[in-house]
Amino acid sequence: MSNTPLDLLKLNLDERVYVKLRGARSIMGTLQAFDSHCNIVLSDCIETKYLLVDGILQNEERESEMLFIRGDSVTLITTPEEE
Amino acid sequence: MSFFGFDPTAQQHARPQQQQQQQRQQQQQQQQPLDFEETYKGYGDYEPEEEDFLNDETFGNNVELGNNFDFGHSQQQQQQQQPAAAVAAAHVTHRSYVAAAASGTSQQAHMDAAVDLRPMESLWNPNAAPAHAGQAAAGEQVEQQPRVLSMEEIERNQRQMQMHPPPLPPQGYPAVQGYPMPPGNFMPPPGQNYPMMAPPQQQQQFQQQMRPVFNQPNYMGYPGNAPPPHQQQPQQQQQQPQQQMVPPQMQMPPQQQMQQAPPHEQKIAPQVAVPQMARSSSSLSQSSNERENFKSHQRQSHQRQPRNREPLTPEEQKRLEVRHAKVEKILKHSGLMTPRDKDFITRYQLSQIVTEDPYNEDFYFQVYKIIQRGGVVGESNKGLIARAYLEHSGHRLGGRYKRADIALQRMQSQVEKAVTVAKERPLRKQEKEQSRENSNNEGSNSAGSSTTGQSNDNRDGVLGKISSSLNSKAPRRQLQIPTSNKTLLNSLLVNDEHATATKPTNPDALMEVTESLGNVELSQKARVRRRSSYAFTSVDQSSVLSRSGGRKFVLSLIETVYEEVLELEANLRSGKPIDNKNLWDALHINDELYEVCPFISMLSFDKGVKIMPRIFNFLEKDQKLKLLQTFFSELSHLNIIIISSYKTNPEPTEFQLKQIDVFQTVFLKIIVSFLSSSSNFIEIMGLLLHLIKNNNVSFISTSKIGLNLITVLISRAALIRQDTNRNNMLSSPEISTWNEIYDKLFTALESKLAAVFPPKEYIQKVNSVHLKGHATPSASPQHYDQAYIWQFLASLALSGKLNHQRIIIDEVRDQIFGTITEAEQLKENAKTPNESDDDLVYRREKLYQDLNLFLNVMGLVSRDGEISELK
Amino acid sequence: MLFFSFFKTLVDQEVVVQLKNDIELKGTLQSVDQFLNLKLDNISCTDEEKYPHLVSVRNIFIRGSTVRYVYLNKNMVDTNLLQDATRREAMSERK
Amino acid sequence: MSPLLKEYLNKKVVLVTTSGECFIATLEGFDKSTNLVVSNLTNRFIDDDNTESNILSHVQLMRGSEIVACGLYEPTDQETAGESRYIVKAPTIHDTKNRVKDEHLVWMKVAEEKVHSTTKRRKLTK
Repeated sequence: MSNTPLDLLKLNLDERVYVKLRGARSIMGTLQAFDSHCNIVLSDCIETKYLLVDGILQNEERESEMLFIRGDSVTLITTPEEE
Repeated sequence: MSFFGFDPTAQQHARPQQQQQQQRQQQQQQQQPLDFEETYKGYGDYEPEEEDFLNDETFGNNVELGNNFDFGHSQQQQQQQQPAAAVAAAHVTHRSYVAAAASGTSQQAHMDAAVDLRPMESLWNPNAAPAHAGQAAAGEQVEQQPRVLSMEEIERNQRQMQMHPPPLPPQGYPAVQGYPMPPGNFMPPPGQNYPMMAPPQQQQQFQQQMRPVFNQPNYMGYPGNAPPPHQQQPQQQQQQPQQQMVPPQMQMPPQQQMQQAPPHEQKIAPQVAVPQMARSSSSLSQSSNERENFKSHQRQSHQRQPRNREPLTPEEQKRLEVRHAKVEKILKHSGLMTPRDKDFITRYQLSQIVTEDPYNEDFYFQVYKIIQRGGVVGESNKGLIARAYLEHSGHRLGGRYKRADIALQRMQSQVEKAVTVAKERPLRKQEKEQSRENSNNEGSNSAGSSTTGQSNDNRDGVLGKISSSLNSKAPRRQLQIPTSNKTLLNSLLVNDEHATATKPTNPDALMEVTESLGNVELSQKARVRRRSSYAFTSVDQSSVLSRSGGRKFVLSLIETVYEEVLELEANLRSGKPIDNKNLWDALHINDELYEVCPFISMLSFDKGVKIMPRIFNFLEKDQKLKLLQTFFSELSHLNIIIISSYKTNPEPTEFQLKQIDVFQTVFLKIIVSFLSSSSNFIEIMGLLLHLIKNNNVSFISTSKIGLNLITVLISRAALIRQDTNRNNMLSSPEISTWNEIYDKLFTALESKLAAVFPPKEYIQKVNSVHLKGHATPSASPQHYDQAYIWQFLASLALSGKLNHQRIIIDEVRDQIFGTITEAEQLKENAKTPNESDDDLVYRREKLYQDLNLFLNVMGLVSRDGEISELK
Repeated sequence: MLFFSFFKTLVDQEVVVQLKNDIELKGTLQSVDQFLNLKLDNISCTDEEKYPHLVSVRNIFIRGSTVRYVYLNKNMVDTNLLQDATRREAMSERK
Repeated sequence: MSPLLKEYLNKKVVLVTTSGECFIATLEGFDKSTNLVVSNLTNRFIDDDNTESNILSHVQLMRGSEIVACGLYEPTDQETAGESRYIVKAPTIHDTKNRVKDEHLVWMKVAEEKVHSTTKRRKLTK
């Protein structure tokens, strides 16, 4: 098994992943699909949008059951930290 | 990058003088917007940045932008005359690929004549033209082009050409691309120029003019001069409509037509059309003249027609019109693409269509549609693939939980069937049995002495009269076989095989089973594993995973398995031979490198569980058996057991409950169907033995999954033993071995039987999680379904002797009465109108039903708060 | 091709598209092409107060490159099949 | 290859650009990169009725990379009567760049509150 980044991503199919996006957003969800452009489909996701108001971090959360994410917004994909 | 929908006429609406001239085109245009796609598929693929290898040839290296394509107009003139159209043309700096290609071929003559690599500059750049004109081969034409011709001049030209077509190469098409380009009010930023094709307006004018000109020679019976050799390459786009336009009545031999027509249009049309076009788009008076010119041509041709044939009937007229319309449609874009362009596009399109496996490319869509259509019809190749998903796709139809039920129901019906057989027999035979008081009740737990095929007990039990039956219908030879004597056992087995040829009895298998029976006192390895199973204080996945190579390793194993399965499925579809060696290796069933078999760890992940049915499609029977043996051996390490045991995981999360559900749906079903379809008694005993030998049975029985797994095995064994079919009758060694295994199992569970019932706190926790997970509370299983426990107890009692049954009842007496009390309380509640009566009645029924499954085994039945003898 | 294939199965389903300029459009997916350009019908803007720009637009072409998210419902997706399609795509790319 | 815009040809469309502008124009042509040729380009929201003076450009090419969306303009009766187009101050649309001021600082803060966010995530994963 080769070890390109996308091969590693494949290991996490059907597993929870943490995706960072441009514009101070992150999403946690179960990886259902991806391609070489980092287009992604996640299920059972929580999107968090961070804001800095007067130096204080605030966030908005939004849940969705199935989500397609366009790859050009994605900056990082990883497994959740408790792993 | 071209824009064929572009209709610059829209800009000129406001100019009333031009309206007349453009009316017709506009109508056409609006009814049928030109679509770039129709003629130029793939053409736009050429980014402006891409190398246009003919660009330099076309424009020269250092030609200043902005002056090209001006057919003799000064810039000011242009600007005044048509500012709006100029806007559209403003971006033209690169010539289109078509034009480049065309000039590359049809203008070869020029290029040959003037070897200079910059001949095009003289062609396209009016300022440079005079200087280079002399170099150009066709000097006359080149000079003529940039000049604005008056109407008279054009007419004269046309007449001349009709009489004496000058032997000149066609330049019209390349030239059409040329387009006046003064600096408009919209200038693209440098470096972002887009080549533009001639806007439709001009194309159409061009075509309108071309048509009559095309036709005339034919109608006039023009004596075709032999065309110069370099013109003979026919331009098909033109030739075809040309021929269509010639009425069939024409008195001209078709062959002659064929020969004559192409040269005509090539010679005449382009030359005339180009200057006309340049002029007509800029000057109104000229266009109206030209329009008359056009009409007169038509008149001419109409006048001439009667000379050759009878007047057209209305029908013919109509047909002719239709044909004209068709031709017009074809002509609209004809000549814009060279054969080379077309060839390129065809090849490109073909490359898009012809992939190695189009079904592969569009896998998701194709299979999804099959599944959605309601699935698999017939044995088509696609169907085979779709079937693999159909099993799991129930949830899309909202039926995931129903599916889970199906697996459970199968197991349940197996138990019920066994119980039914058991409880019916004593009723039928009661009298006979009672008269025949069997004496071997007490001593029946000794395997050696209780090998009678038939043992029916009717006894007063702990709770009343208990009737149990362990039987097969026909009495068997009574044999006294010491279990330790393996050679005898073996020889007996051989004899047995002779007697019942159809029965697949494997002496080695039984040997193996009985051998391991000898040292059921925990193998050393098993001891280690057992101890480790006690160590699970948490459900932390990683602790299990770390002992079989780590999470990443296990995940990569699963993905390899998926790859193998996908490949095998693809082979199946394409009819290639199936070789499951790689798949089998990928499963790591025999992998002893790790403390926990990697295969067991694979089942820690949902995706590892979900792929199992598809793996089973490709395994041989002995491989399946080996897989299940490994599975039962290492049950304690199975993550799902740990998760589903109230001891190790007293507070399951919704996610974990779902995992349990998935496992039950998928894996339990595999086992049930394997056991019921292809396994024999010895194999089942072997699996049970693997379970007992290597695991802490009492721990496993605290887990719902674990308990279900045991139930599946012993209920299946009970069914086989009940089977009255002579061919399937068990040999006495088999029965004695079974009794021994059963004893081991029972010993492991004895005194811990009440522990199979989870504590109240656990039940409450599960219920609350379920409640939260379901949007509609009515659909939620508000009450922990204990049916699986009663099924287990029923199966256990079914296989046991009277003393076993006594012990069971003794140990779970509280639960029996507790269930009855609960049911009666529901009855009380039903009187208060809080909950719907139907629901309560149903739940009460359910409680009794589940409990009775167990009680029936012993000839008892509970209803309305009482336990009585089964009638 | 995976996501083109994927989106084709979503045709005629109601989806919510969030654009990178934060506009969110709900509509029926009418068609999709290889660039994942989308065409929605019967659209409504989830925040019409803030973005009245598309009030008179029912049918819209969205350039794929400007999409941030497409919100879907679970029942529109066969997740097992989709995961396998992803694996197949990865396998074919490696070859 | 993309036939998606074909139906809009020669019709009025609303255009949203990546820089956040919004126009109405007639779609004259397009290609597969969504490069568009449009005519009679006007702002989506205008402040007077003089159509001539509102026209920004008679014919214009718009690069595909600038296009966010192109919707078929089907004005309601109200709008045809000329109400909603006439808003003096046009509402703004964000651009598509998704630039967040000091995004790195935001992520730093997120990392600082890791403990907090980890517990939250654990809750989510169940």
